Amino acid sequence: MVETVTRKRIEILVDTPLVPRLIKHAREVDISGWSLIHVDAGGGHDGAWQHDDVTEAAAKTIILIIASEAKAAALVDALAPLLDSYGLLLTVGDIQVVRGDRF
Amino acid sequence: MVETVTRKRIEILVDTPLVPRLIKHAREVDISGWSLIHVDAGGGHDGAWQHDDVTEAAAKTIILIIASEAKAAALVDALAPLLDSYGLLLTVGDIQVVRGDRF
Amino acid sequence: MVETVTRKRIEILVDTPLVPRLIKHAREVDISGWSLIHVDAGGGHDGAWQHDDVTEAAAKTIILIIASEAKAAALVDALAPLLDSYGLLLTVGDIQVVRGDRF
Amino acid sequence: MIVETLTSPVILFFVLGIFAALIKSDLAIPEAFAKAMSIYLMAAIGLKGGIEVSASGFTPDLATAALAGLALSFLLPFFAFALLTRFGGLGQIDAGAVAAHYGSVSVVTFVTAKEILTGQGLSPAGYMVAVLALMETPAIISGLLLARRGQLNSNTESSGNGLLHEVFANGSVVLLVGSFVIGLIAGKDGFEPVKPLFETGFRGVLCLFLLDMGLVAARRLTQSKKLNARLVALALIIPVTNGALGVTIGTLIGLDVASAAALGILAASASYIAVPAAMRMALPEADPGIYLSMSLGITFPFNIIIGITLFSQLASMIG
Amino acid sequence: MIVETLTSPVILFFVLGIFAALIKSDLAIPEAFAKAMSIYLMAAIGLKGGIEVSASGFTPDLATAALAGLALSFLLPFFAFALLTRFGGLGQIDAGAVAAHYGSVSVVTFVTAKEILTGQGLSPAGYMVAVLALMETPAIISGLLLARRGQLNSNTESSGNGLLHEVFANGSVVLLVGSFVIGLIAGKDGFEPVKPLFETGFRGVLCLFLLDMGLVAARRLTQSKKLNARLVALALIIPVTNGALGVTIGTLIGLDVASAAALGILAASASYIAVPAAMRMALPEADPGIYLSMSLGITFPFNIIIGITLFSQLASMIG
Amino acid sequence: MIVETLTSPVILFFVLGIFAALIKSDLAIPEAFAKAMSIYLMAAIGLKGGIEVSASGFTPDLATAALAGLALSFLLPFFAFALLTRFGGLGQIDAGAVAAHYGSVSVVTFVTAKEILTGQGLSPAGYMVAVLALMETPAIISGLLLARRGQLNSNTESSGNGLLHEVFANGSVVLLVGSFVIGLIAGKDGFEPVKPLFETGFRGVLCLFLLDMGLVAARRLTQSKKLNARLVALALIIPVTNGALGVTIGTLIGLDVASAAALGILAASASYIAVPAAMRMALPEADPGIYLSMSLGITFPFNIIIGITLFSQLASMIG
Ligand SMILES: Nc1ncnc2c1ncn2[C@@H]1O[C@H](COP(=O)(O)O)[C@@H](O)[C@H]1O
Ligand SMILES: Nc1ncnc2c1ncn2[C@@H]1O[C@H](COP(=O)(O)O)[C@@H](O)[C@H]1O
Ligand SMILES: Nc1ncnc2c1ncn2[C@@H]1O[C@H](COP(=O)(O)O)[C@@H](O)[C@H]1O
Ligand code: NA
Ligand code: NA
Ligand code: NA
Repeated sequence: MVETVTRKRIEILVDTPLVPRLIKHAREVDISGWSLIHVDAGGGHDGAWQHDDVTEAAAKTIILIIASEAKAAALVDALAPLLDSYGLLLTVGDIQVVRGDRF
Repeated sequence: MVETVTRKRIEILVDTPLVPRLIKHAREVDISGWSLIHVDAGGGHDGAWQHDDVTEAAAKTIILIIASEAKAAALVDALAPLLDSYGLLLTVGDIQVVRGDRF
Repeated sequence: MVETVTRKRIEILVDTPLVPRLIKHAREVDISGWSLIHVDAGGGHDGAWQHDDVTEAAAKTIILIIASEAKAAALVDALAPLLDSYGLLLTVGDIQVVRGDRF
Repeated sequence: MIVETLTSPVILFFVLGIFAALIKSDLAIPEAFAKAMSIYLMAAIGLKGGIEVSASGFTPDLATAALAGLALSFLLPFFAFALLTRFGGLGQIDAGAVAAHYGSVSVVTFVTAKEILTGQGLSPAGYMVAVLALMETPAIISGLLLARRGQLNSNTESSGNGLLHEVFANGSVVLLVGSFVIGLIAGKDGFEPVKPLFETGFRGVLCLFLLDMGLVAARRLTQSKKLNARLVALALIIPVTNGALGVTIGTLIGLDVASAAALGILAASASYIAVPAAMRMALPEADPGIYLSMSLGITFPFNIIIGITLFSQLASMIG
Repeated sequence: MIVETLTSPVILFFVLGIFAALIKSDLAIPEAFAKAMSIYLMAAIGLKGGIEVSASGFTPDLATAALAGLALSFLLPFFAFALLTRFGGLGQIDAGAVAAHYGSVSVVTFVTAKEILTGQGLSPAGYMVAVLALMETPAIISGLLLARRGQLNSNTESSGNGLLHEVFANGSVVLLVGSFVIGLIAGKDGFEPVKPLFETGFRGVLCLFLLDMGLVAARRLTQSKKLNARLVALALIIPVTNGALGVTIGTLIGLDVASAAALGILAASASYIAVPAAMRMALPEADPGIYLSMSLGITFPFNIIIGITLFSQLASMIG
Repeated sequence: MIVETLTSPVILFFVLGIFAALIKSDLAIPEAFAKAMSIYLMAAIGLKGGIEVSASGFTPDLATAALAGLALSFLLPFFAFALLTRFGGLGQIDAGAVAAHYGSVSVVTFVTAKEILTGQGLSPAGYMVAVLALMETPAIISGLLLARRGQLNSNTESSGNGLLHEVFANGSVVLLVGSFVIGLIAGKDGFEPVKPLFETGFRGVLCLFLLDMGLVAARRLTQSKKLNARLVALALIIPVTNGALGVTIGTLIGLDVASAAALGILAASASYIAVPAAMRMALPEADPGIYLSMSLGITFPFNIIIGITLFSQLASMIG
């Protein structure tokens, strides 16, 4: 079987207008890439929302980032002060990747 | 590094018209929030489907829920009788979250 | 609690035009189903991209596959020679599923 | 006449869609655009119907046609159910779900029929839009009665209010009825400023929408794994019988030829928006692969390409 | 006059949207289609404004109206801020964010007002589109000054260039100003070939867009958990006061009745596109639930259904 | 003449899109809407071409132009390949992929050219739409031959049927050819009812579509990391040479000035829909960053802003 290494899979749910700012933070801790997953709707303590709002300020997006444990930790630390004011939902899981040197 | 706690990441793939019903079940086991991920197409035992169907009865959505182990178990138990008739695809994984008291 | 079994959760980020080809590989190793998750945008070594490109050659999609460990390994092996030329991002994680005999 | 129909751009685009799906072309109409067109078509057809009724007033004809439509929608499923269980070999629940589709109606089939009939100088009365709206939902109730017969105490989640709400608050019903009422209130003068969009563009949009419907219908047919020869046959027999019944009743209650043809087409058509959504919620055990493949994959193309011409000729013959 | 307004299809579709959301219908306009319509409306309104100014030339009236608009947008937030902190009980940051919305403007409110006024023979001057564009952004600066007052040295990430860029490169500002300039360059003759799309279809598109806005506004209101009685009251009081002020100033600086009414409506309207996006970036600590519910959930429907008529009558009275 | 072109709203919207992308505005046309517009434009151009040919009949001119188009599409990649490998420094596979793009055509460049030429009284023959459709695919075969030269036995997955199918069942090819055939069948009379949508709205839609194309082209250019000075130069040199060749051949085979100009523009234009999709499948090792940045990021804007005028003047001069 092909060789795999363990990396972190980070998901950050965030208001769409704030995405560029978080990407900037990711770049600063030397994370190499990211992908944005389309979220249609959701609900939580603050009520429900749908992506079909006319104002984009209400839409949310998931930023998916694969990174090494060290970079993931650095990113979580960098985002820690923003968690509350940005209302981020941040999860970190373990996954196996092929060609792990890329992350 | 910021403190994290382990939580469950639940993904439920379900026909879009049934989403409100599953959310109701989640609320009943006191789950605090959910997000809907857009699925474009898929295939399985019953053939393939695309989201671009005119009838929404054929579209599917992923419900993403972060919850404590106890709530996740309660949700899985609540959904168990529906798994077959609703044709649910239900997966549960482990992730780390910051501000874990929210889930 | 309902009985669950461990399976693999495979995510493959790939250029949309190549999706049918990867599905064919998945079918060849006897994988029973797949779902396509909508990705809006992303960035990496090769620069950034958005789904709103007029040419579909530039859009990317995540193929989500739940499979047994054996089938997952077979799929990873089958895709190994394509990883570079197709520019795949392939991750494999562990999850619990109900009705595990389906995968 | 069938040649005339078959060389109209509206139908040709539908055929192009079927063709593209069959040769497995990657041609695809974006989902949001298809939905936008269906919203546009429903708003336009509702508005026009309302305006025509605001001009003609509530006539006895309207009342008779409405009653006939309601009765057809409510009763046709019983007949379809019998065929589906006995000849089609479906279980009670699947048969009930399919039956509901055939009692209800397809807005696009109606719209296409209206265009083709009007092109032949046979313009159905404006109130037929109201009949269309009325026929959408009674069949859902019959279908559920049939599916749940003898299980009245089953504590399904969807019993009662939830479903009623789902049926009457269904997006397409609200939009169609709402636009009809707006047309009634605004009248011919109020309509004038918005007419360019809703009238001028109508047939062109219908072309593009039918292109998508052709793609969707043919893809559903080829991707489906749930159809057998008997179900295919029923997906042709039921609309033909329902349609003939609709035309006959329309003629008997004294509708003009065009409106009787329209009633026949409504009876023959099968829902693929409101009813599938309601069935998925009310009867989750029913297999959507069966009812969608039959209504969307077979009956819809049959009606567009053959049914419309068939029932309008029948109406001309007996009218 | 209010009856006339309330029976126009444009407003009726808005009411239908509100109704559908209140009965919890699943009617939904696809997001991409709604965004497409808003792009179309902004391009059309920009083009038309530019063409009218290219015909009339840059008049002193234009300059006065532009100055008045700029001043209103910049100053109105100070007045709103006082009300929001004292009567509404909001903190400095939330109050600053909300205040910015009320200083800025809503393009759709303006477009609807233009349609309704024109329908009553009261056509606002073409340059009011330029005023609309000018009023979008100054309020953002005032709102930020208010929110950050006394914290000048706070090293927020968004201070400085980033925000200025966000404000002036905001999609809706670029599209509106860009289309206005294209209209100016192309003039009446250059516009002729593209006129069918941008003029003929305009009101119909506005109908469908307001249908969506009704859905969105009512859903936001019912799903919101952030409003209390005082904030609801302010979401009605602020537009009425701002609007009255706008009409008065418009009349004092010598604008014709229709343009004074339009200035009032601009002052009364609250942004729900450019400003929320800017606030989410510049003041992430401010709660979007508050500003969106107030501007989109209350002020927007109030202006569409009542405000437009109110301010046009006020302008007629004092004009 | 270039001034006339540059003040047409169609081009101005394209420039606005480029401008918005360069100042990093967040202006964005929803993907579904952009795709919808491209479907609309292809259906409309196909229909109109078919109707014109149904009126003029299959003339010898049509046959000559078709042959010339086929030959150009098949042969132009060989010339481009030589430049790309020798001067551009690309490897065999990348050069073959890029070359295929330059042999094939861009529908939007053609449509824009048709609008601009028609605006100058230079209306290309209806059959040029058929030539457009014919030129889409031969270049794909040449490009693959070039990329795989000397590797005939390579057991790539895409060899054979799969690719042929991909090429001929490509959505844009099916839609263009299908609409052309529908136009042929329906003729002028059959087109009448759908004309309002497909003719009246055409230029307005083209404006909004080019706005999006401007955004997309400029973003691709600024986000690309694959271009160097030589490739940029080739993305200008190849279209100029191809275009000049196309005009010359068009004139030599006796086409009227407008049609010769159109043939030149087709030769100069580079595909950014059908070919990239085919290349991504047939030559996954080729870098899409190179071929998309060249065809979409440089050649497309060059042709829209300068090329169209250039080749129409050349055609007028030598015609
Ligand atoms: N570390 C990462 N995490 C998530 N997505 C990534 C990552 N790296 C690359 N991607 C995605 O893969 C695409 C191609 O990456 P690259 O080949 O590095 O340009 C990017 O545009 C992203 O969408
Ligand atoms: N437990 C959860 N699982 C998944 N998504 C969540 C969860 N909680 C919140 N969300 C998402 O985060 C958004 C904001 O949450 P809240 O701040 O609780 O209102 C919600 O609208 C959901 O989209
Ligand atoms: N193994 C799988 N991995 C990911 N998605 C799946 C899998 N199996 C089924 N699905 C999804 O679930 C839907 C229904 O599956 P089925 O009931 O097998 O037809 C499919 O169309 C896919 O979207
Ligand atoms: Na029926
Ligand atoms: Na204001
Ligand atoms: Na070419």
